[in-house]
Amino acid sequence: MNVAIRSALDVMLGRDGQVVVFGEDVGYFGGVFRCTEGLQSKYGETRVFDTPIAEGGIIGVAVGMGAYGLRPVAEIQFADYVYPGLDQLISEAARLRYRSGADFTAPLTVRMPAGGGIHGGQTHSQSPEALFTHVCGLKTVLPSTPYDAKGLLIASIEDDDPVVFLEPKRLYNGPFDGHPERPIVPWTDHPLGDVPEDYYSIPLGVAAVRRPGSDVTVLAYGTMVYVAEAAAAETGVDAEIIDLRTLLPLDTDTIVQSVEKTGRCVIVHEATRTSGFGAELAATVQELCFFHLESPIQRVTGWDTPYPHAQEWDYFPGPGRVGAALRSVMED
Amino acid sequence: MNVAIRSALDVMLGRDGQVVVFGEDVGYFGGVFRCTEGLQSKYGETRVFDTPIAEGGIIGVAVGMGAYGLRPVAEIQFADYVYPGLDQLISEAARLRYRSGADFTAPLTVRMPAGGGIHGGQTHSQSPEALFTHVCGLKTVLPSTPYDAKGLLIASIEDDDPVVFLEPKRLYNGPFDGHPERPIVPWTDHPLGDVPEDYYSIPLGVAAVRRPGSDVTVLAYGTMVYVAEAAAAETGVDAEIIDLRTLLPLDTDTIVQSVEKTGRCVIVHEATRTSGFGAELAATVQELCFFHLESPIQRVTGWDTPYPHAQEWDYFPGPGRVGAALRSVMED
Amino acid sequence: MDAGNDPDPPTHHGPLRFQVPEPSARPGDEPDFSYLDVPPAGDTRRPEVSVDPHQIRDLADAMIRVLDDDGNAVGPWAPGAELSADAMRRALRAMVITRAYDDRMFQSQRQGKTSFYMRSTGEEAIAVGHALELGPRDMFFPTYRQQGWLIAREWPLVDMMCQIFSNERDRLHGRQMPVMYSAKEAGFFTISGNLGTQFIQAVGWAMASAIAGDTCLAAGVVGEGTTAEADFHHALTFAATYQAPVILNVVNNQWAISSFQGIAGGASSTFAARAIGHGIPALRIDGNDYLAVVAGIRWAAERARRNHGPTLIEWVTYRAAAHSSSDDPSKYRPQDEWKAWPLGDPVERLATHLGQIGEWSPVRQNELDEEAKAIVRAAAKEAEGYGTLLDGHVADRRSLFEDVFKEMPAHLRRQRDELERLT
Amino acid sequence: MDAGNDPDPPTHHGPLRFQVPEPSARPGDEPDFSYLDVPPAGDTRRPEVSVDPHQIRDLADAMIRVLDDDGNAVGPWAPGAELSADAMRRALRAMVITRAYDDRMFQSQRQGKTSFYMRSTGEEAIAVGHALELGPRDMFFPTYRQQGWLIAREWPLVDMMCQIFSNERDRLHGRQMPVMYSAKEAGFFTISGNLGTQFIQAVGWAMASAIAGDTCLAAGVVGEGTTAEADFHHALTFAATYQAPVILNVVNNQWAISSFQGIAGGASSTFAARAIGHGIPALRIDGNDYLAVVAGIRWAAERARRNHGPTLIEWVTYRAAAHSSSDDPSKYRPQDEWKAWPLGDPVERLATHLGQIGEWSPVRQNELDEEAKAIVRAAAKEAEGYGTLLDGHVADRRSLFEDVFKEMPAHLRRQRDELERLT
Ligand SMILES: Cc1ncc(C[n+]2csc(CCOP(=O)(O)OP(=O)(O)O)c2C)c(N)n1
Ligand SMILES: Cc1ncc(C[n+]2csc(CCOP(=O)(O)OP(=O)(O)O)c2C)c(N)n1
Ligand SMILES: [Mg+2]
Ligand SMILES: [Mg+2]
Repeated sequence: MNVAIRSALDVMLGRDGQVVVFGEDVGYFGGVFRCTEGLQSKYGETRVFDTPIAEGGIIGVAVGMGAYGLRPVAEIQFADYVYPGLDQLISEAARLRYRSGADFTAPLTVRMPAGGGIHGGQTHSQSPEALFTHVCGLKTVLPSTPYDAKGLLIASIEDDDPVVFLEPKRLYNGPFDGHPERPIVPWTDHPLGDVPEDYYSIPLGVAAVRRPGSDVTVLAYGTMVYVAEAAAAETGVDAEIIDLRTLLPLDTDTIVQSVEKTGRCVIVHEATRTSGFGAELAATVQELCFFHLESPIQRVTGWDTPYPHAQEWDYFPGPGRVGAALRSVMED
Repeated sequence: MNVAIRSALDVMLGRDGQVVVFGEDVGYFGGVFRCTEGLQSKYGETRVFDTPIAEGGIIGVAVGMGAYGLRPVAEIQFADYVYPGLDQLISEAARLRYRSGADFTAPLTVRMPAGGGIHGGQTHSQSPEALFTHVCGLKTVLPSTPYDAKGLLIASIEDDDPVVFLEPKRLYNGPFDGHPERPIVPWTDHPLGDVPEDYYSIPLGVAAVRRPGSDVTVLAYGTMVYVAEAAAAETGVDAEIIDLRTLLPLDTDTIVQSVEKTGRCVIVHEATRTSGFGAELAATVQELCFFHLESPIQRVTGWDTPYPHAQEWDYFPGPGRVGAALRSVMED
Repeated sequence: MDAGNDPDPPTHHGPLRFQVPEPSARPGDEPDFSYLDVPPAGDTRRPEVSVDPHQIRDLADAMIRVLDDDGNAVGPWAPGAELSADAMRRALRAMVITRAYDDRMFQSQRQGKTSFYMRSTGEEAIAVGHALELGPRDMFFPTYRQQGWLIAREWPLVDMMCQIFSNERDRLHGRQMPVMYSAKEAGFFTISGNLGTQFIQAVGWAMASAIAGDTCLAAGVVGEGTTAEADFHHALTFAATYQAPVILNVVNNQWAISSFQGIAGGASSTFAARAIGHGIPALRIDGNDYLAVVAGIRWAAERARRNHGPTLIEWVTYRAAAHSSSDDPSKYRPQDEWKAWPLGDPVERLATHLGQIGEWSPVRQNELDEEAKAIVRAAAKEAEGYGTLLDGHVADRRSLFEDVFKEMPAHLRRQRDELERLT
Repeated sequence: MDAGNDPDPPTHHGPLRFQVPEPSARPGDEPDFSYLDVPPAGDTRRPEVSVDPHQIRDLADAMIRVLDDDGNAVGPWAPGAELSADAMRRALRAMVITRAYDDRMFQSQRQGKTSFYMRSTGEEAIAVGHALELGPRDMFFPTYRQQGWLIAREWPLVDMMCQIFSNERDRLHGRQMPVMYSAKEAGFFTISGNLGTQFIQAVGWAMASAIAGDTCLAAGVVGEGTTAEADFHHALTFAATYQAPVILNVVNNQWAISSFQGIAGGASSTFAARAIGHGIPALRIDGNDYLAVVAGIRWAAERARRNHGPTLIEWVTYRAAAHSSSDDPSKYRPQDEWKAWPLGDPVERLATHLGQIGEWSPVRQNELDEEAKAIVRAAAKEAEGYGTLLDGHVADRRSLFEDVFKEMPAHLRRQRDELERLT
């Protein structure tokens, strides 16, 4: 998926002279996950450059650049390190248009690798997406395939509002069969790894049905889409798997249509459970589909603990846990 | 309520030599809401002092002090200004015990006024409680009466883990009949304003039933408890109103017991709706009480916009909106 | 475990002591500004704008002053003929109107016509100087105490007041608190309620201008209390690394609500000195001396435009009024401290200078004062005609949902409709 | 709107230029350290510990060095008899074991026995010096590159390795990444993966010590890259305001992953100079010169204990190894840059000095090297016996739910039980 990300940045740097790309180690070196490799030598260090290690500063200058008229694409090295930059995101980027009566806007994209699966321990594995979705004025995107990653990143950069773009780092270097403990294989030759070189975009706010089914609706995003696929295959439950792709704005139409059909719903995410985005999903689904629901909506999520290092697979919600939920929701 | 807060601080400064109180303008001046008035002259500036304007620094030194063995009580002048301090709360205070195998702990209390109702506009009105509840390792408390405020604050200071203590600023200077547009009257002579001078504590994690009822369960906290009371009185719906008091850990027993009885649930908070704490409450209630529910759980919340200045009462979820929800949930 | 380290730290040092800085005077005390070293006007050298910052570290502890006690412009920083009498009168007029505006709006707050107000009394020269010295395409990233910029740029007073009154003509639709203006056309960035955030944004804007090969610079402002915030540090770091064309202003008005400047670290060094640590040139300037204000801005702007990078300026001034309409300074500082302030009043000092060079008189000053009041009175009358908080003629509540995003997403449309349905 | 301001900024200045600092050499280039001014050993004056920080601003640009090229201790900072040959041999031994430990653990990572490792090669003197010079009740707030402290304090190597291998004896139950130690009994604060957070915590700890009237001080460490983070600024601000008894260390090892120190602002000023802006004394010290390390720490510790407040020290050193086991420095810097590093290797330089004073010999050094390897080998063998990531003998998964809070709340008990029920 990092190749797709790089291609999106490449395309946008080429198409739009206002696009600038920066962050810690993204310039000469090309990023710790190689998402910006080769871009500085292609576009020069006026367009692609290293920054000091200060996430608040990175997002702060991005807001200023956006106000000037550029389209900044900032990288936060790991989503776990976004917190020093939250004030600029929450208090500034998200509110600039509103508080200035559209005098000033913040058309920035803040990219960050999220999620576990690389033995990164508690500070290289977090999934803070729920925090962003609580902030009005931010859009939140989290792709699950290289094709989507490129198309959604291009749409995010073109969007005139601030977008938080989370990249499931477990998918950077290879596809994922839902079993995190299995070794990583490269994207090469994998059908989903095939990404067109040219410009294309995927609209924000539209979910994708990854697997049609009639028993139960599974709402997932990022790595969890693959876990859900594995769980459906392994349990034989005919799950309809919806990859949300954009968390905010949320594609409630697709969700409601599916739940009205299946009458059951399982929500899966890696983030801690309490007040995770699954809470919003569950609340919304029961609001909109209450009279179609045949059993309680279940959430399968990371535990309410920091992400451990050694027991990573006990934390990561794998096909076992999701499968158990599918079965249980069918029994209820 | 500010008098009750002050009394709690006074009691704890007197009882425990390890307690220190600090923040912007809290020393000589006694805090912009007067919560620390007179404490510096009573306990000296080694125990009660002003800090530089740096919320990250304030929480950062509190973590260090806690690790040393003090019991710091830090004030953030408005909850809207906590974001620069989030990294120290989320990445540090909340994880210190865990990541060090209990070698080091962070027994700090971070107090902050929250909520609207004082014409403070978007930067003096926010209710960010949901963010804290998503962070494992933090406790989140939000009282609704002076008596509770004192007892819960004492319990928070005595707690050996970090506690975020949100104070509904609309209640600082007077009781509230649920109608925010009515003028503020002082707590004097109001029965709830009567707070014992001495030490007492109220355990964290225990909700209070403010009004028993049989039609519908209302989950609320802070100012919204009064709004719910007004709505119940004005609509005649026999609502059981639960004041959560502590959001994390959450008193699910009290909630489940009530919803199993009423079969209906309305959740009320001032914070923006999407991914607000109401989402977690709705998700939990439908998980635990699904087969008792007769209608969808409804959320009445702040809109998903910044808190406006002039149209404050169009934003604040007042008795009108809550009453409408009570009626509608009874009709479903 | 300690493997034979020295035992406990030698106790002959005795216990440590917790030290909290204290202001020189509290309510009831005589005002005492002896902590402030005020050099004679004209005493501080003026380096070339291309100077190596390491060569002018001493300027961080000096104070650039041009106007002497008699109102003469002296020394190397005196702008000379480059600042015409007309330009000075224009500045004076802007300052006087700003003061009249502040007084009137403060009164309006007391009358309940608005919820909140913040005056800039005593600090007008700094904002006015920036407004008149920077170019029309430069961008100013202000705090809530730079209304002087808008007035100097002749932004309509009625517009400003409609925001103060949150009425139907409020350009920001009642969303913002009073005083939190936004005026892109006037080069005035939207004010944030969160302290300091604009400082690093100013640097980002300036970086963008350099990236675009443009010629515009940015100027950011923070109060001395706000220098403790992270974004102050971010601004200095990024400005130094990329040599951004930005002027970083610290308005040291001695107070941050109830905290004196020592709480922000002003007791152990000047705020100008913060720049030294980043290799940024630091100027420390008498902020109540309009000619010094102009000279400092010109120096820093010229340096930035010539690609020599950022400058940090500490403006030494005094917050004469309360912090805001919610504040009562008599609770924490001597009532009459402002009268003892050694750098005087910027309005009086500029008027005296103009008088000294034969371009002004007490009579004209009196006329100007009256005219300013009349202008403000007329504007207020018009603005109040569009409504105030008192009569509830506030902006349409539907606007609540606009501008959250460029296009309103479905969930906001639903929420807007829900609000519509409520009576 | 602009009310007659000067028109567009004078275009004779030409367009602005965006400036990004560049390192002196990239892969393929000759290493080039000409940017580093290395004064002769003994050249820098040693002020009294009670000195007014304003009087020693020049030290921020100097470099305190004690050992000359021949290994003689010269100049005013030479510790003299206060640093015995035994003490130096103990330091040397700790450094040599640290290096052997790093090499072995790095190999273990390559063998898949652990997921991750970070070496401190070339910087050992700084952590070891702190461990041996500070008191047993002082608290050290380290980064991930100060394992030398634990080794100097004789914290059990097997314990450290059990954490590296995340096995059942890991004191942190597999929760933390390898290298993120916590050892309260050894005065070693729990390492954070988030850069810089410990710096302001060190200040808070020191403030607490002063509040309590205790005698202990704190020492915090950040890398030069991390000085850009907010908590660096917070630390300086709070330390200056309350004159906290803290040593603020910046380890300038020239690199932050792939970014050279200029990206953190090191091209326009030294990192020591950051202190000047806060009125904190700044020392800049040759971090590969053990005697200078000791001298600097003693000076700062003495100053703090005497209630004269904080000191910031920039340690000039070089990160000889890769940033971490995930990093490949040949992608961004000359392969052999370490060999050209003008301040040499701290181990060799201390050994040479000891030799020079007749307290050491190449033979003894050889023996020490072998002994260190043997000690590390034996410890590794024992630790591996308790399991490694390879064999999956990791800490009990139930421990996942412990220590989130002091007492496990109901929702965590439920989640623990759910995990239990999964096979
Ligand atoms: C992040 C943040 N923290 C706290 C506040 C509350 N606050 C508003 S103004 C102020 C004092 C600012 O002092 P200073 O920077 O000196 O500016 P001045 O008011 O003197 O112009 C404080 C603490 C805020 N608005 N934002
Ligand atoms: C807040 C935060 N941002 C980014 C990172 C990723 N990161 C880890 S180490 C590092 C470089 C640090 O460089 P420096 O401070 O010079 O220390 P050194 O590694 O050289 O010892 C970075 C960017 C992090 N751990 N935390
Ligand atoms: Mg101030
Ligand atoms: Mg480094």
